[in-house]
Amino acid sequence: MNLILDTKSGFQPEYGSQFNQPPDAISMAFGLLRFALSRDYPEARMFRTPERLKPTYDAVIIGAGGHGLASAYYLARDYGLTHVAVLERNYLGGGNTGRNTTIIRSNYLTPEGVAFYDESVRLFQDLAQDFDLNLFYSTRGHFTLAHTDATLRTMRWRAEVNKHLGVDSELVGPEFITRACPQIDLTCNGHAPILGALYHAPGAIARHDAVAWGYGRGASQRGVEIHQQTEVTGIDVRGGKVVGVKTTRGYISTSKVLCAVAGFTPRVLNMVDLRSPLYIHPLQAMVSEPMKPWLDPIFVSGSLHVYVSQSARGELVMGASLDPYELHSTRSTLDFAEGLAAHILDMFPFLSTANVVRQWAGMADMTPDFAPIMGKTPVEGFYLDAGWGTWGFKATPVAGKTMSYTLFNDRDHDLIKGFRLSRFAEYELTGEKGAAAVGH
Amino acid sequence: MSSRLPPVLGEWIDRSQSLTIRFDGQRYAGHPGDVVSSALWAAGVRVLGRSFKYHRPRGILSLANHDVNTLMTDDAHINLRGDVSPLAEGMDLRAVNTAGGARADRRRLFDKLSAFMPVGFYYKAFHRPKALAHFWERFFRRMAGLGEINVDSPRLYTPKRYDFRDLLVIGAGPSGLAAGLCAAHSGASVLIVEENAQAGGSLGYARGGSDTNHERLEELLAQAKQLPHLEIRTGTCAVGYYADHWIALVEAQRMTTLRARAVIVSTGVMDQPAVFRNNDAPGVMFASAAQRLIYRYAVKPMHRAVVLTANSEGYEAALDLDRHGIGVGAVLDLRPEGESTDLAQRVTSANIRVLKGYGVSEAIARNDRLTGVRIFSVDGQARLPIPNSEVLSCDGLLMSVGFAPAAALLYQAGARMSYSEITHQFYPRELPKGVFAAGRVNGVFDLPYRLEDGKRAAQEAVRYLGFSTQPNPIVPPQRRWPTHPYPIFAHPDGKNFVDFDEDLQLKDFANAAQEGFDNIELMKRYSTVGMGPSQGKHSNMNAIRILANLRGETVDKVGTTTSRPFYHPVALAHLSGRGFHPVRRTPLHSLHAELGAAWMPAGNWQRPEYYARSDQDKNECVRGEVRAVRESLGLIDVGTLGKMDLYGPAAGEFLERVYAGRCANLKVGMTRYGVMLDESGVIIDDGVMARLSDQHFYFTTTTTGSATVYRELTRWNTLWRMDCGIVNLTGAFSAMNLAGPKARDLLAKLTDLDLSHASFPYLGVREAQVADVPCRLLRVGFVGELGYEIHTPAEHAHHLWTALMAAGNALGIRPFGVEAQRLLRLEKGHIIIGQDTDGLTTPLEARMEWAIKMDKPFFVGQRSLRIVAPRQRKQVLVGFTLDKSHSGAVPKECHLIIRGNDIAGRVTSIAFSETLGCHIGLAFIIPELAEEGTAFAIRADAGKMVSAVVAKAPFYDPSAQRQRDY
Amino acid sequence: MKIMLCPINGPRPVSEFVCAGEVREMPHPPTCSDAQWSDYVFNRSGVPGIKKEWWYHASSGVWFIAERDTTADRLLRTYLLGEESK
Amino acid sequence: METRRSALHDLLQQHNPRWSAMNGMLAPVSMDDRRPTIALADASCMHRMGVKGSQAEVWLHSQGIEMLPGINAWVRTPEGTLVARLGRTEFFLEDSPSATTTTRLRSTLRAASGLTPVIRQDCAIVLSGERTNELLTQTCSVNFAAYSDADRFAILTSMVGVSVLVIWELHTGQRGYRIWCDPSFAAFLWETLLGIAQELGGGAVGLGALIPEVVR
Repeated sequence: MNLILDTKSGFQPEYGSQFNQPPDAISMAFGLLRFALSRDYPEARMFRTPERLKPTYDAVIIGAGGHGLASAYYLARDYGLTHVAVLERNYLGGGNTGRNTTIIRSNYLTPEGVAFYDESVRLFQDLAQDFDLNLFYSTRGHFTLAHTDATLRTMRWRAEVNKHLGVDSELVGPEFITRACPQIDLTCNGHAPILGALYHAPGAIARHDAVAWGYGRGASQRGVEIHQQTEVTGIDVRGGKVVGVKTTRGYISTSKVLCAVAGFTPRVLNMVDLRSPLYIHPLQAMVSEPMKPWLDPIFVSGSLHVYVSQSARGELVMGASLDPYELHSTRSTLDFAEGLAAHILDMFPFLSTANVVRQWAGMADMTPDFAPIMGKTPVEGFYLDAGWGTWGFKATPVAGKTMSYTLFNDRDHDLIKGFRLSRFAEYELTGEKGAAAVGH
Repeated sequence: MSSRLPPVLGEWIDRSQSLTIRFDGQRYAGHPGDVVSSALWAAGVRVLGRSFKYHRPRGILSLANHDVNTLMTDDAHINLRGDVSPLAEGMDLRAVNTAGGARADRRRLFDKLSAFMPVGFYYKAFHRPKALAHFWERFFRRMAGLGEINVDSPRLYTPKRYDFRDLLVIGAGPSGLAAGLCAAHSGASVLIVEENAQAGGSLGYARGGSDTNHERLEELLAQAKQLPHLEIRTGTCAVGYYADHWIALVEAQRMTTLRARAVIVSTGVMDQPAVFRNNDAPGVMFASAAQRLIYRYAVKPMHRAVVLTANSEGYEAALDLDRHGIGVGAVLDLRPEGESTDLAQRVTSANIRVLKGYGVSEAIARNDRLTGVRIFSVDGQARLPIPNSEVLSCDGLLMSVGFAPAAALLYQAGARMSYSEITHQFYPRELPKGVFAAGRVNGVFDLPYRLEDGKRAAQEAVRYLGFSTQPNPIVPPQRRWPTHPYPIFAHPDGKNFVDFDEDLQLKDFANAAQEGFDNIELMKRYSTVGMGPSQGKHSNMNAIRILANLRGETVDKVGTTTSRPFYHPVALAHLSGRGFHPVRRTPLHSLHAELGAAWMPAGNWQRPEYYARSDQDKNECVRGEVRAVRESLGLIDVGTLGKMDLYGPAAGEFLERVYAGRCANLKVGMTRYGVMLDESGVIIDDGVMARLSDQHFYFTTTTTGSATVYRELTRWNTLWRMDCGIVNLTGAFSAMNLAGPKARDLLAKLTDLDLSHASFPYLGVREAQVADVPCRLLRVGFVGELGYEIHTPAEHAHHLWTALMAAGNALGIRPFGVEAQRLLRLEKGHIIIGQDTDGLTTPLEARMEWAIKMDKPFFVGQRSLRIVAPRQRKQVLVGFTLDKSHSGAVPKECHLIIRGNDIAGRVTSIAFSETLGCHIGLAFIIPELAEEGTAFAIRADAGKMVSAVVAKAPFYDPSAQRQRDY
Repeated sequence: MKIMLCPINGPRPVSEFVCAGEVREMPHPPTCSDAQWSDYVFNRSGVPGIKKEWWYHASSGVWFIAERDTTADRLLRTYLLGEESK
Repeated sequence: METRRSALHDLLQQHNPRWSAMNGMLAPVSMDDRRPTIALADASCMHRMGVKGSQAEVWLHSQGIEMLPGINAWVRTPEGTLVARLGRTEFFLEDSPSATTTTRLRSTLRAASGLTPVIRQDCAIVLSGERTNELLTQTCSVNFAAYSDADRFAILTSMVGVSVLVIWELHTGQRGYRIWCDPSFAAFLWETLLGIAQELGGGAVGLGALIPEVVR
């Protein structure tokens, strides 16, 4: 059998011209034309795969998920710090970056949260252009449904804080909801009538994988090394300072380490003898077969433990609340699918024959106050980007921005001061918990 | 012209009846027992659907739900699978995702544009200029998706059930049946599930031109009937394996969740396609699909066939065709050495031309139908296309070039699978406890061996289950490997499909790898291979081979993607079943209904918000209820409150630890308010504790807190082992609050208890008969009037309420609901946990220092309060009023307090008090503004600023005279 | 569904239970430092491994201790508090 | 004048049963004579009580309850009172229509160290008929079919999301189940079970149809 494709060329790191193209109108047409015209496939490798680790780097980022790659990207782009290695135990974007339900919003409850996520939403706007990669960023509008007057009060609270900080967010009544989605059963099958909702017009979805690839490509282009299948086995700390990282592919000396590994954070913290309030629970999701688009907005219901949106492929992407106990694996459970299905049908009874094709899970690193833990730590040179629970994807750009700043300047970025690790010992928790029944 | 064959031995169709359906508007006939695809194929329809991306015509490929070429929709189903959906009278089906039907789809021109749409093309464009991005987004959204929803289709409730067996056998093919029979003999209860309408698997359709397999199947089924412990459930698919042998079985009408003690997976294998140009042309199908058409549905798959094969199965299929009068132009055997078994002889003696070492370089189609195949000699270095190579004319091509195990459930169960470079197939290398594999999924192919392997698995299973002690048998290894290592032939003109769901061609994989997506998981995500509705059943194996080839690595090294539920898609209605939503009712529910209660949810309870009156709107009703309480008499059902008995010598000491206030010194016959904290010092609950005797306390919790408080208290006591016992009486006790100046007058009519202030003072508690039923009376003043909270066993509540209302009639008694109570308590400045506090509120911020006794040795939350006590409060809870003359926008709960440009707090409660003639409320506010008399601004709806003044709570009867010394 | 073993009521689907998290030793409030106390209140040993957890069988009100491998979700044993040795 | 009222009283009205006063409660003793494939009856009218704690067993002995069941099991006293042990140290007693044990015990029970009275207000449902197991497999994850008729287990589990206590015994030759639940969940449990039972050809019956004793 010698009828095998010749793909040698595919393995040389060569960079296509499209990277330095100006963002002009013809480029779209060209973008497709070049595929038809050129005999050989014109695309270059998105990220290089360096043969071996260098003995030393200016900074090491643990975790090639969205946050790690975004941090690497901004370190290189904004601070010119390119002698950086991103270490990934498995493959790029294979963790929660590729498992989440891609919801993007900024209608949080606390001023810290709102300011932070609002910056993220702002950054998302230009990402596709920065990357020259279509992220399928799609502004759909986001409804958080209120089935009780208590929830309604919380929704008003969020709306008022949001508006005060200039975030487009308002409390709306049932009729508004029906206009946005005539198909919804406002009584939720009689047992959880919808009294109103918090409406967040900028609420959006995007192609999660592409976000990681875009950051990865951007970082890689600028010289950052992404090492996949490279697991960190230890962190070398001397005199309270980071001096190196032990990996399955050898030792690296470095004075700065950024930990962006979501569900694996406690294991890494253990390597530097840090304790944290993080606890790991699985978060499950499932997806339907593609169907013709009908569901424009994103819906979240805390009482029904449901969130649902329709992807660009036409699939319904559905999720619920966290699993009820600690587990460090991504197994699926049937009771999750059963419960979620019942609640989806309470909202959309006509979906009875809609098929679920696949369910999956991620490991969510939760905090007691439902806010992340970011910034410097008691270990000099060890920077933490964790506590992303169920809301990490939407923070990808701003986490990259603020963590790159924090790592480069060895100073917590203003936007993340409220998320410092020490806030728990200081009894200075942020109050997101009040808002997040289902925190997506 | 119908391609229905004369009656075939063992056919599934019932020729005595005929059914009519419509497909894309055309009428067609079929029989009960047909699936949609078989009926349409019999009627000569060759284009059953259009492909997802390029809208290419598609016909039958697997006829086994291993592809979605035949995806259809009607008003009841969004994505119905023609290959496995039983024909039903009156079906009105349309091919999904077409403009004008499968045959005439106007979007078929997309096929011509395919050069512009390589793998991941949508990432490469349509995002610039930014202005146009939204247009393209909407365009793609329109193009996306398959079937259409019908908003009018009803919610389906299905009778989901649990089931239990010693042993579950998945798949009723030869090995599964052999396994089930063998295991059932041991006395174990055995269930065999089969996703097809009838048992037998390949025994039924892979006959190699003879009837012996069919006869063997009949035997096995006959034996099965004899075994009481053995059940065979057809039309039932095991779609997911979950922890502890918990398996989801999906039938037409319901899902069964089965708990087995052991599982045998005998799910067989799935035919895998050869990859060559136009391998998706209607008429190109798996050999097994053609055999299913013949033996299940008596349908002629084609009129003249060519067989492309690399195994005995292909030769058998050729003989099956030949036997039913279908001309076989040639058998193309990819193996240079050809077939070694006597099948070769049988095929040649049937005058079928056999070409060893030959393959198909491209399929040729005209008018969406296969007309011939271009063949070539696969050995040598030749690159396609090979000039003037031979074309064999045919209207059907059978592919039998190899198999992939249907191992999804094994993967989900945690089996370790390895790829064998000998068999060129993944096989279970290591199985989890209680899980066994048998037959072709286990890499065993020759029929006698498969039957043996079934028995072997059964014996291992019953041994594991403890029904037998015989040592596990050894099955002699067989020597036949029907799977071709690389049935993939690059053609420069492409259109050689690997994933039929997603329209992925061979070059797409090379391109994805070239872009760096050369890890199987990355390739899956970038190319979307295996992510279509058939979840890679026909595409993953080839995708892995291609990637291994590109990387120059072994298939084993490349590995597989994770297999997740579901094996076949499951309808939401099957998953949800009946969807139980437990709700609670107080024993007074029907009485409230009769009184016109407007209901509001409180946790899983329903409570009267107020009692509607035909002549009044809500506000009037509420005001009326308030007035009744203030001026004469009101009665409210507070039975949803948590209620606990606490007995024992250590009861008082126990409460000291769980409440922040003092408890142990509470006098018998008295009550006291208590607040409960969590370990971080945050308020989690409050209630009233009453001491009924030295060793007996009775206390209440919030409605929503009852279950969690009881749970947490019992946990504490499990830990502390104090000499006391807690009983949760929340449902067992009813409670109603009789409040108002005339409360005592009414009560006096119904009880002999001395109600005089002297003998039953404010905050007292008494046990007495009221209206002839035993009651606990708590003289509390939550609503600020003379009041008695009367608690009685649930079964007496109906009688008691009725008696109170009857006796109260003359005194102007009126039932009042939650809304009135909220106002009444607000006038008294009482907080509601969860409304006037949030997830981080300490009693210090709530200004409840009076309710916590820091000098106690210990209470839950105390140590944390010590830490935060010295600190400056961020916010404190204060009362406030609006000017009596205030008109216009009225702030609502959770509107913000604004100072300058900053948030300085928020309103937690607000209402208009008729009694006081102004709006009153509670708010969290920064300490700088907390001083009594300080004016501050609230931002109401539409940004209207409203000024308010910090005022002292309680607003009404501050000295509590009305409730105290009445 | 996952099976949890109640020492009193036997094996039941995990949905009948409530998990109240890891068993943690409370430091002595009067003598411990603020840091020790806040560590007890907020911090968790989030690292996977075999953990002792509080579990509650809701239908019967039984509290018990489960030793569970939080990586494989494998149950090692369950017992009533104080009956570990039995 | 009956001061007790079943949590199912209003739901039973629609079956217009023949009410008859039992233990101060109106009980639906008969409805119609048909014997459905699954029969549900309200048995809340019986007197019941509970006691728990380390001394509960001793106390019951002292009150003349000789033979006590093992953990999560039950017995019937000679006078017909059902005695179930819930877990190790909690006891649930329910009188048969004729017995008066619980009335007597309630009057003498005083809380003490290790002795905690438990006020029981459960709703009691009796379930019988040849298709009963089909109803149970749709509503409860416990495999009741795996137990023999002779087993005297008392099972605390969840049925359609409601916490219940379940036992079974032979009623007129056929296995009948008794289900107790918190009265606030009674209406939901009854309506759900009855709804499914009706799909399976079952329905509500008078208590007398399942426990003839009550009509004697």
